[in-house]
Amino acid sequence: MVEILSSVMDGLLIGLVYGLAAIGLTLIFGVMDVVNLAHGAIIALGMFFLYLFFGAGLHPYLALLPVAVLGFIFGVIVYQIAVRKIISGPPLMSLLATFAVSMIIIGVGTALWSTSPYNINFKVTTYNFFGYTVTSARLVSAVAAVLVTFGLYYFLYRTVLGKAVRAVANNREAAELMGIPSQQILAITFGIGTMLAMLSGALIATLFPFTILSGGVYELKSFVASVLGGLGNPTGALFGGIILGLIEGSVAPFIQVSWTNVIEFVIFVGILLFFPTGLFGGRK
Amino acid sequence: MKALKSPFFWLILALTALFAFYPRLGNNITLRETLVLSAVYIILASNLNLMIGYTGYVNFGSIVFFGLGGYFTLWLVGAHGWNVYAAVLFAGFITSLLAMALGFGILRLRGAYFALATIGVNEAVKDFVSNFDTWGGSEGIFLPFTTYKAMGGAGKALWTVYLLIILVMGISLLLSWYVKRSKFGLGLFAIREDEDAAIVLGVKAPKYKALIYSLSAFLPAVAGGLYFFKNGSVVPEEAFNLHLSIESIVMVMLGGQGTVSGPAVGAFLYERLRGLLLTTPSLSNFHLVIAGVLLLLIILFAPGGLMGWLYKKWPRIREVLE
Amino acid sequence: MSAVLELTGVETGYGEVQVLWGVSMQVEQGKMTTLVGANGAGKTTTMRAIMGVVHPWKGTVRFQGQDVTNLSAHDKAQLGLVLVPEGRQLFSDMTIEENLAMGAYSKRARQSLDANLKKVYQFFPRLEERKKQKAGTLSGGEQQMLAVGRGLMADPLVLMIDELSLGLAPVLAQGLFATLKQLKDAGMTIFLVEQNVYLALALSDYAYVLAEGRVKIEGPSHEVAHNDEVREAYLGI
Amino acid sequence: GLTVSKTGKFNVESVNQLNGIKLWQKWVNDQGGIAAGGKHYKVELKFYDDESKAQRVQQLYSRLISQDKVDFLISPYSSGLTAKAAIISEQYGKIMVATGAASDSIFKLGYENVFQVYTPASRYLTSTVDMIKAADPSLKKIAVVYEDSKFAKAVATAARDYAKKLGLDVAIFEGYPPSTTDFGPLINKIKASGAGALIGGGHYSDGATFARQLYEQKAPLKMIALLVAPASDEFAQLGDAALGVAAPSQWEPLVKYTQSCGPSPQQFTEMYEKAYGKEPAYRAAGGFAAGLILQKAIMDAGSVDAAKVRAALDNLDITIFFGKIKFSTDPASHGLQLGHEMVQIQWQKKDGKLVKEIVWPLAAKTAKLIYPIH
Amino acid sequence: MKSAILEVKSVTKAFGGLLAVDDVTFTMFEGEILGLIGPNGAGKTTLFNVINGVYKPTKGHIVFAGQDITGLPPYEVVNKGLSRTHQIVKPLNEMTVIENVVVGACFGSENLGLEPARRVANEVLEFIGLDKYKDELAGKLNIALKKRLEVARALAANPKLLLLDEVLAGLNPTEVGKMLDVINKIRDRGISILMIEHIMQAIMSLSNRIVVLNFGRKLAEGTPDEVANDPQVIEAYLGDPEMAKRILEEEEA
Ligand SMILES: Nc1ncnc2c1ncn2[C@@H]1O[C@H](COP(=O)(O)OP(=O)(O)OP(=O)(O)O)[C@@H](O)[C@H]1O
Ligand SMILES: Nc1ncnc2c1ncn2[C@@H]1O[C@H](COP(=O)(O)OP(=O)(O)OP(=O)(O)O)[C@@H](O)[C@H]1O
Ligand SMILES: [Mg+2]
Ligand SMILES: [Mg+2]
Repeated sequence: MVEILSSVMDGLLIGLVYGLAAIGLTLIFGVMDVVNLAHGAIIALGMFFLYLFFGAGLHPYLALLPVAVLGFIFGVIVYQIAVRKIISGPPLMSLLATFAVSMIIIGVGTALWSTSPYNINFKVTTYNFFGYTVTSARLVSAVAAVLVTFGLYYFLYRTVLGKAVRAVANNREAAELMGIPSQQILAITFGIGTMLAMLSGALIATLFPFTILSGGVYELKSFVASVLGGLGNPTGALFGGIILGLIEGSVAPFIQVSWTNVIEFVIFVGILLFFPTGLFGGRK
Repeated sequence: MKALKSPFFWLILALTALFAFYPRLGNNITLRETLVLSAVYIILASNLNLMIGYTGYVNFGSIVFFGLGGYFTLWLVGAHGWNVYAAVLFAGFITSLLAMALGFGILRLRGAYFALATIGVNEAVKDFVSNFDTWGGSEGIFLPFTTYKAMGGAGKALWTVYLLIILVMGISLLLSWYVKRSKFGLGLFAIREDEDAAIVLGVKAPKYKALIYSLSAFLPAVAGGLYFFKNGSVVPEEAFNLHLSIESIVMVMLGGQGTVSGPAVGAFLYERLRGLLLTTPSLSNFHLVIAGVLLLLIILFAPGGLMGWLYKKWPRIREVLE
Repeated sequence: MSAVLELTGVETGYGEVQVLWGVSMQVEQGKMTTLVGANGAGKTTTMRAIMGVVHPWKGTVRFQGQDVTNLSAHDKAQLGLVLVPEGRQLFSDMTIEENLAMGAYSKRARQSLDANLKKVYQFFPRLEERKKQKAGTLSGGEQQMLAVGRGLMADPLVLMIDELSLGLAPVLAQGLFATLKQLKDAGMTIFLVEQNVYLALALSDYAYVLAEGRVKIEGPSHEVAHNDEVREAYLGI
Repeated sequence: GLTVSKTGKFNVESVNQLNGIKLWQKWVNDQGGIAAGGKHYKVELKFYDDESKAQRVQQLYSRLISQDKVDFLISPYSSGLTAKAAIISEQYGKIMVATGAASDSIFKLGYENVFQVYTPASRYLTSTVDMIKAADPSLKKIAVVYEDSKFAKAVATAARDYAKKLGLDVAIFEGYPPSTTDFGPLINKIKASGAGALIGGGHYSDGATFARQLYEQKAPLKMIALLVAPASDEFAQLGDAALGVAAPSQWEPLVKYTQSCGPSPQQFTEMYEKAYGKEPAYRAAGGFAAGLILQKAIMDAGSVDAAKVRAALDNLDITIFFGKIKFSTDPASHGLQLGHEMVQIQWQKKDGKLVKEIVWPLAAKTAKLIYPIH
Repeated sequence: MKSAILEVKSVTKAFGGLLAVDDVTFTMFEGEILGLIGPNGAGKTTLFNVINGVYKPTKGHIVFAGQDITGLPPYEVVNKGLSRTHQIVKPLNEMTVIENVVVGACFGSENLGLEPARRVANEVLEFIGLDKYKDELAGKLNIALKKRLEVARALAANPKLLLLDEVLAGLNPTEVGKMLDVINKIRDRGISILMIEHIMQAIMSLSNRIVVLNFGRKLAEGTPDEVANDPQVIEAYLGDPEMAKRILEEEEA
């Protein structure tokens, strides 16, 4: 029993982090219809940025702050260089552009850090609740994921700037006509999306070792989570992440762990067949 | 036959013949191995284009067909002693059938949902195969060397397989070309432009989509069978390599989606570019970066893909090539 | 009389196709000006060129005496130059309420948001009834109401409307014109593209007739309305 | 000639291996090359980056053979890539010395020109089981958890069968996907199973992660032995999580083999340290050994003729710094390594610092096995 | 009286709690032009969507040429000879005008092959007056031309019944005149027409009969004269159609 509960709890905690990773993706998709193929690379970059600040002597949690700032700036730069020009071009061009960005990030990352694993070695405390062991790092990252998500939700649905982001998402030209500087908003959105991806990368780096290629797995999970939650729907993405985590956690005790992925993806495709725009409704 | 009057039809035949005989002239193995990779990429990109370019459905997981083709083939050859010709054909048909069944389900999804669902399919199949002991699970299937001996030795077998792959490449191009000019193709284009409008105009969208999905699975599956037969083994990571799926999309877009020759040109150039960067010692440390930057430049300055750019510049070319 | 909006020799088009050939117009402060012309004459393009959604290749656009030719659309909106575009262009995934709120995005409009909202709901009670409905699911006419309402929320100095009565029930179209007249009487400058030529000319002060990207005829509306040449050649009345 | 995974998932291992090969090249050439049949052959190396990708391997090996005209091949890193390269080498009758490829099955496909340096997977963890059994005869239950890849699965399967034969209860036998970073669910299962020892693992990243999480989650295990990861020096970065973790290793700098040719283990280690500024890992040693074996065979054959060298390799039965080397000549498993044996290492604390100690076989040990580890 | 071509039987369509179409019943006869009018949001377009199968009705039946077609998907409905246009035009943007029409012909009631479809398309384009634009990309046309393209595509399917949803909206008076001619010519070919329109002069002069919807329900049905003089219809929909004339005359006076 404890074993099952432990598994489910673990799943929930890690699911929140998947959710956070997915939010950056879903935001960028929702607002600009860009399937960001550099998402994984950016997550990995977040891991390495944290590593750099950590190496410079900052506590990992303190280092999240400069990582976030860097992430935002990096996102804006990527937008200006690679995405801005093609965003109103033929659909799917953004796929290519972000794929190219991904290649560049991974190429540079490989040159700098090779593809060998790194990890953030800091003191984590282990807590024990009735036989369930959990580390402080997992708790912190889960809580951070929730906070960031609700912060973003508040931003999007309650602030004027946030609503403007959604307006631009809906109809760029009309937004322009209403006085909304759409290019600026798009750059900000890409910045925020990138920042969230980097933050999730940084949090993951406090849990697991990583290489410059590690982003791939989380990119995949992000795709799944954001689709489950409904593309373009940030809270949906968080729940999508939780669902993923819970699936992983709750089937593990009963079957071979290597089957969890099969089950995960089958459930994913299955859910889509019944809810073609995700469980919580998203953009078409 | 009207086809015989089209210059493009002859162009495809000539190109295929060139691919087939060029390396033979000098018995040049390196060239053959390079071209075989190009040909496989051309097959993947061309068939993917049937979905992306013609129908407007972005299949992110197209590689699943390639992988299944490889698995069916090696399983039939290895465990059941089939000859490779029969095995690849069977692999093609069964994969097409599976695609058809799957298509009726997931093709109800639109846009990015479809795209991401196909990733799900690919990953689900990959993870399933990794656990499927009949197919060797994560260890995959390895062919005994005697299989090649039965085909007159590895050297001969590899040449034969090469020619077959080139043949499949030629058929892929012809298929693209033929579909584009058919009523079926017209229906697909209508779906691409506006599926709701197409349905109201009488296009049986669900049937058409499932058909093209299934069709776009056939030749990649055959190619997968041949390719992995040539490799002598198939393991899940290589067979269902999502990255290759995404690269295939890049090739299609690079060359120009929706055109007949674009994906092939894109695939060829992409492979050559990557290959060149890899084997040039001074560049090889930065090959990813260089490839990325080049790709980005092309996207930013020739957004319709290379063929799109050419057609715009010299519209006459379009008449010949499409 | 001062021209609050002035076009001089504007030329533009799409890609390589030129649509406007040296269009010059003046919109007078506090008046209702109408732009009419055959389909494809370039009316929408004129509006888009004024806003900067398509960039003028040649010529200038002046707003309140200032050269705004090269400002972006959102800058112009902030200045009080507001376009209700052809084809509505709503934020289809957002609710009516949110669409209206976005109308008031510009700094000048934000201050009078509440008052304007009340006014809009007064003109279009249907919008208030459905304020939580997503804009994308509204009927054609409801969408048109929302588009006009959203334009009004922007607290415009010059309100430009492309195809005001498109797809509206007659009773509603009449009502909208009456609304515009009220707004004009309250001091708003209005620049209108309209196919219901009869009604538009009846209510407006000044009119331009566009044909093949050139201004063919201009003058006080009632004169234009009674110009036989115009009636036959461009208006089909 | 060979390909190297300079990028991609195998890059660390593969570059290590390349370093060993390069060192061998320098070593031979400093001696004036390979002396065979009265001639001295200088060694020239030609290699390309295969990106750890199978698509590239065949292309590049064909290029090595037909364009660069290399005489002998060394395999890429990993069994998977080696299998692809083997078809090409076989097709052209080129000899390929396979290092970094421990799979058994490649050598059961009927190849005639491929020779294995490493101890094959089937004998990787069997001595670990012996070691555990010797340390704690009362232990009943063990867990076998491995990376779901060709190599690790083969190793784990062989270890399970062996453990069962010794009367142990294998409470868990499970694979995890190669990209796994979260071992939580597995660790929960291990805890619940009541297993006292864990053997398994796969490659470096997953193994290191696994060890760290076992530590963080306080898994009540008396012994942990993982493939590959603990054998690397980077493993020390795990800090306390590394403590007590054991691993089978193909080779360690401290081994004491009496070589019949080539450098001694100490000489090799010194050479390597001088060239690269760090201790050689076993992959580097494997790389060097591959070169050395080839060299020995060429010398025995007295020529670079492929058929003669092949015969020389078939007859080889030597001990070098890397250990004993002897290849199977049975047509059903031709080229399989029969001679070489694994050593077991364990991470221990010495003067407050983490060090690798050899704990098995007893004859070769540098320290006593710590058991239980917690 | 001729036989019925379309029977709408107690059709209801609900979106959540909203009854967009509420228990509407009427019959139209072969060769007839039936006008469908009503305030914005009355449910006219929704009714079209139910008739041609885009939506399944919540209740009720659609009978076309004696066959119950309730719930058939749109492509089956076209095959039976019932075509429509869209209020918000849906051109296949990246295809040329003629290709758009060929699609209509190919997949219409006769299920033609490419070559015959091309002949039909050419003929229809000429009939509608779009032949000049036949090689333009459909996305580049202006509204008037796009509306004609909608009609051309629908017509190319060789329908027995044509549903026209505000094909006159956005057209200037000259264009309206031309389109009216086209519609009359279509009727002369023996095709029945059900049309939604807000331009009163047009619909009053074209229609044999008119059905009026309001809030999803049928408000009135009758000849144009009957409907135009129905006080309920005037109140809900027509207002004062002579207003413009009056204002202009006032000014002159
Ligand atoms: N996005 C576009 N790309 C290319 N050509 C265009 C585009 N938009 C409009 N055009 C062309 O420009 C010309 C003028 O169009 P515009 O929309 O300005 O006319 P309009 O007077 O508003 O017509 P309507 O009364 O139909 O709205 C037309 O010939 C049209 O085909
Ligand atoms: N998909 C939908 N979801 C929810 N409500 C809808 C949907 N489609 C239409 N409606 C609502 O149903 C009602 C009828 O819409 P419909 O489009 O049929 O009106 P209409 O009579 O065609 O009006 P118009 O003349 O303005 O085009 C409207 O109030 C509209 O908001
Ligand atoms: Mg217009
Ligand atoms: Mg309508």
